Amino acid sequence: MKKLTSTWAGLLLWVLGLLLVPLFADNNWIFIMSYFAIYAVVSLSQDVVLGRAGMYDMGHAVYFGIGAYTTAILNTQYGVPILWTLPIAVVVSALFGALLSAPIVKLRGDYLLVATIGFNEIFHMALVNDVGGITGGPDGIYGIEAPSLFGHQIMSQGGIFVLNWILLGIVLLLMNNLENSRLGRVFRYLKEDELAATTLGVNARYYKILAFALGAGIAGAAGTLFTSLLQSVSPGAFVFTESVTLFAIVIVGGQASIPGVLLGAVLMFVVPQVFRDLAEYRYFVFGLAMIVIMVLRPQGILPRRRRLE
Amino acid sequence: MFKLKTLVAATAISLGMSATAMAAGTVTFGVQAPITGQYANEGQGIEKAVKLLAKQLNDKGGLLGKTVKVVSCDDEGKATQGALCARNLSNQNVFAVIGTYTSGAAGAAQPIYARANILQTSDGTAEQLTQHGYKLFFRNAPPNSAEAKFTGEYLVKGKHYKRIAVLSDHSSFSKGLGDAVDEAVKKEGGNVVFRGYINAGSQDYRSVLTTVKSKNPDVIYFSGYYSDGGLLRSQEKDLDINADFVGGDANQNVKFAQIAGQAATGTVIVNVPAPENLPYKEAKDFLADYKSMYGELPPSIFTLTNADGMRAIVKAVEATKSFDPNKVADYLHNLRNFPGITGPMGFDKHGERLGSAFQAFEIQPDGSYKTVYPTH
Amino acid sequence: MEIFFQQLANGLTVGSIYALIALGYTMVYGILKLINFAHGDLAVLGAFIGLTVITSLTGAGAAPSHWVVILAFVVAVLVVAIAGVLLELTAYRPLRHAHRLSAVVSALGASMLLENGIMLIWSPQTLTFPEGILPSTNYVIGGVVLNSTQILIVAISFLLMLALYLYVNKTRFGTAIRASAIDQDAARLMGINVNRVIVSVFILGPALGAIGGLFIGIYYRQAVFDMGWIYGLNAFIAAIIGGIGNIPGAMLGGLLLGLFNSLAGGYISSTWQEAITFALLILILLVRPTGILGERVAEKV
Amino acid sequence: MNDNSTPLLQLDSVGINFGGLRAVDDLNLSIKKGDVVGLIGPNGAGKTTVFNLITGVYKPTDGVIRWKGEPISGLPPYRIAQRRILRTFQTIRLFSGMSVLENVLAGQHMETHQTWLSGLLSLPKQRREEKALRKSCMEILEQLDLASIAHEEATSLPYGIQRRVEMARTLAAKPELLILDEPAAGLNDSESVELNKTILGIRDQGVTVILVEHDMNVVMNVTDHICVINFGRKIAEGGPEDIRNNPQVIEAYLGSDDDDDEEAA
Repeated sequence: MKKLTSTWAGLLLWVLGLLLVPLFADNNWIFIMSYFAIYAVVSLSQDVVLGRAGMYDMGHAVYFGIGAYTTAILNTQYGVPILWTLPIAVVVSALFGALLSAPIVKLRGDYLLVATIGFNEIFHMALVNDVGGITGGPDGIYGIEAPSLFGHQIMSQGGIFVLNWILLGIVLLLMNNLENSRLGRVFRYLKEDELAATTLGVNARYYKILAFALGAGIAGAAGTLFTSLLQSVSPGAFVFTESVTLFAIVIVGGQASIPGVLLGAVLMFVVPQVFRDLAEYRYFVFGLAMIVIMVLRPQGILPRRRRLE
Repeated sequence: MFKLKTLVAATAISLGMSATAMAAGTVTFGVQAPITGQYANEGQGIEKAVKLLAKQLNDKGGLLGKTVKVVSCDDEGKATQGALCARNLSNQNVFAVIGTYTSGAAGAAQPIYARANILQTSDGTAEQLTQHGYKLFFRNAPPNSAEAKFTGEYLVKGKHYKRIAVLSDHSSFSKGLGDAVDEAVKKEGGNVVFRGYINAGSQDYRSVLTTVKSKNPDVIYFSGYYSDGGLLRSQEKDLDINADFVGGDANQNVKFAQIAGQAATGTVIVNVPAPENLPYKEAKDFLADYKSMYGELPPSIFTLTNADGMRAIVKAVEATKSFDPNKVADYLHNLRNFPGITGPMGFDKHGERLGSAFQAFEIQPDGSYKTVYPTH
Repeated sequence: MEIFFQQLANGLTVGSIYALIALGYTMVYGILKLINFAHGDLAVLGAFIGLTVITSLTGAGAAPSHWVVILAFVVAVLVVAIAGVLLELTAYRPLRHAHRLSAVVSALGASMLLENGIMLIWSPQTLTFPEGILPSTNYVIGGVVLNSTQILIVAISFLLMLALYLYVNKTRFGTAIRASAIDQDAARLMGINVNRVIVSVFILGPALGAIGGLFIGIYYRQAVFDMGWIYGLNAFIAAIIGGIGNIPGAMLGGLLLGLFNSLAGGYISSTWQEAITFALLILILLVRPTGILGERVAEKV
Repeated sequence: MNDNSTPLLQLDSVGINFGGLRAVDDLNLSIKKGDVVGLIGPNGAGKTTVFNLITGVYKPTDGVIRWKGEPISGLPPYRIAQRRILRTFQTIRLFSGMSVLENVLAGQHMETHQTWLSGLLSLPKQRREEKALRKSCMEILEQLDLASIAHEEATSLPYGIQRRVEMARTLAAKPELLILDEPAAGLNDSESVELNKTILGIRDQGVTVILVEHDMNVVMNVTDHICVINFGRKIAEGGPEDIRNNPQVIEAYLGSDDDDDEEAA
């Protein structure tokens, strides 16, 4: 019964946000909430790999970036409408997630973490060096269209907000389903005790790669929306420090805890947008907050509530 | 639960915010500039210049009777941050945006300002900025192509260099300028013995310079930014490379000489004249005001070209007696010989600045510039 | 061939700086199994402190005297060592028995805090070091240009590393450090005060890091608040190449990385240099995760 | 196909080196279907290593392990589990933070057919399967008298119960060969007696069992066949009575004072 109420409460909040924000908030707030939805999705996708499957992925911005660049390149070079690029971005990111993780999932703990940092750096270099002449170098790609639906361009910030919020809703639903499926359970088995899981017939390598692919695919979808929100992409949005932020969101918020991860995203991405004037202090304060929170609440601010079925 | 709280807070704050933004009797100018990061020096210069101009306007009773307000957004010189700034400033209902310094950040912001019907003036020199047909965009510095033509002539005809090495970073501005110079040199019949790239901000350029050295050039031309240019020059000397060093416009910043140290002396920079070398009355007045307000001189000419961008917009508002961006833009497209700080100026129908002459100037031991080309 | 030796000389200088910084990573990892992400920023803090001492005691434009330079190093080492110990006491010790990810995030937070603290205290801009802190004369030997600053940096780094090696291997306290790295619990049973050992590691590592950071500032003649993570990352890679937890390994790893970097930059691509370094890192992790000299301590799973 | 002449599991001169140490050497072992086999020996003799070799946690350096005549040595653990060779651990390895039921669900991994996509989309068929899985898990828990604590956190239960939960999890995977690593360790006398019954009950369902155990009470009462190893080598083999009287075995137990703890992995 309890499970049902919390799901409904989440749904209710989501609907409220969807309806009320465009009605009552000004453009700046609509923009911030759109921006939040995107980073909430990326954070949830980071959580799939880190919080649920227990793999120390500190290069998650790569997959976010691959999605964003896929959309930008398809739209500017081949004129593919933004929303059509969404499934392609998901598939391309997921493929990269699988390909890049395949050789490294056997690495444990810190070694995996360092390897993923390496991927992030190589990815960033590739973008900056304008690899294949398609990424636009340090300035990235700009002049990207607004998304259109049924031939009607979604120009207004309210429209983009609704679009982003719908993706967030879908991802929240997927996360909820994940909890109640074999896939989600296997991730937890692998996280808690890989050896015990494999002796029960779990193909650890397959599921670890799947976790990366799933996380990457979801991040790729967020990448598409990021591109359409800002109508530009550049390497600076997908650097290693972004991955660090995503990593911190999951650990500070609470691993495998949807409210925790969303709260983390609010702290790291919404708060700085609100207090732009204090921008220079923000990372200093974040750094301090990360230490203090970890010392006081090593499990995160809103740790996963044990729902034992 | 927290989501609800955020929502309530969001609604509450946003109601408060929109009230202030809509305050009557003010006109808001936005500054989009790299206030932190690698090019912070330039960004802070632009912000200071705009605040100075706003103060001067307000002291005289405002613009068409409205108080001039300035809001700034730091784009860190990065494209994505530029787009974020564009969203942020548009949402604060700015009338015009001054800046930004890097072409990438300017380009990423362009479509967003265009959609929001906001005037934009930037010193970004990448060619494509004026090629998208954005009616409200005005470039306040000359484009790469003009600079490259002058540079090619200077290197081949003026200095008779026989072996030229061209270095760039990968930004659209630097790569574009480097490619254009490469082409201009060849057009003049010169010989490019090396064309290479650096990673902006990576500090150690000895590897690439060692490779350059093996090509035995008599000049190294660098089309990137001052922060890398100064280091390149200093490391060139550490490696005993005897080639001259010529830098593109983005090397003209007081920091260049500080970074290069003693090696700065003799370096040549190609740009429109440096602030202290401007002969115009407007320039002398503005520099004096800037110095009395901030206790220092502007970091580079781009502080002044952006100030000119803003002055031209102000002039157009006063002339048309209107805050209609389209009317202002129409006026600006026909503007000729407006007495700018950086010389008489105007804009063509693409928003390209008219009227600026390039010079090559050499850094002197005291850090000042001496014009060495054209010689007359 | 001249070009090759020139690249070697360039690489050796950077490599010895990497090695100095790598020692801090490897010592902390050896005992705590924690990547001290803040270590690169501690090194940068050293550079800023040193610069402040030099500029405040020397008139603008003038070359600082020997005494000022020595004082700059001493003050930088002291301040950074104190910062290192504070970091251990406040950010790491309370998490000694928590899940290791909590400590990782605390370390990342510490890195952010330090980096932005430096920005707030000094400047978000790149600061320039004056010339002539170390003598700078070019010597040309068989076509290879060696700068006296380079020579000094390499020589001092080697001496410091040798001193550390002897300290860890030949003294009683050094033995305690090695014992704690192998098995903390056993070391405790043998009467070793492991907490004291850990504090000492947070003095030694940051102290060497501060010298490395100051070398970076002197060599490139500039320092910027956010350069800690890239130098830190490179130093960390050096530690992994040598075998994390292994002190001579970190020294070797630093030198090899510097040489590799320089040759990759010169012969493969100057703009892909860093990417090639990271590709090498991933390759090493896959093929020989224990590094060249092997890990002294088994990874706790 | 699988008549009584082919052993179910056969170890053919199996050996493994760790660095310079020869942990298991030239071990031959043949297990018939339906037997309960005891593997005993002093601490550090290499018993758990043998289990790790059979279940694929370690790959043998030499020799071959055959399952129904087919070589399985060198396969990854999950492929061996798929042949219904399942094990428990000396140090109980339950998934922490999960309920008893969720732990037993893990045992049904191979019995589950839903794809990852159907799970993410929560398709009706997947939801039906989830329901059915829970039902069959509850049945297993009832058999082992654990139904009342199905929703408790597994790792916070008393030690003896954790052993039973781990056993339930393993049984949920439908073993043909069940490998028990010191199932009686940490149990009190009445729990031990209960364990004997459980093991014999499992055998009666046609499951073959190998166990490592120090509790001779358990070993002598449930096993049909015993293999004694020391220093990685087999020193004796036979029925419980033969072993009890074998001087070499007595020597091995008395002569070794080595309390080198074996790790499960």
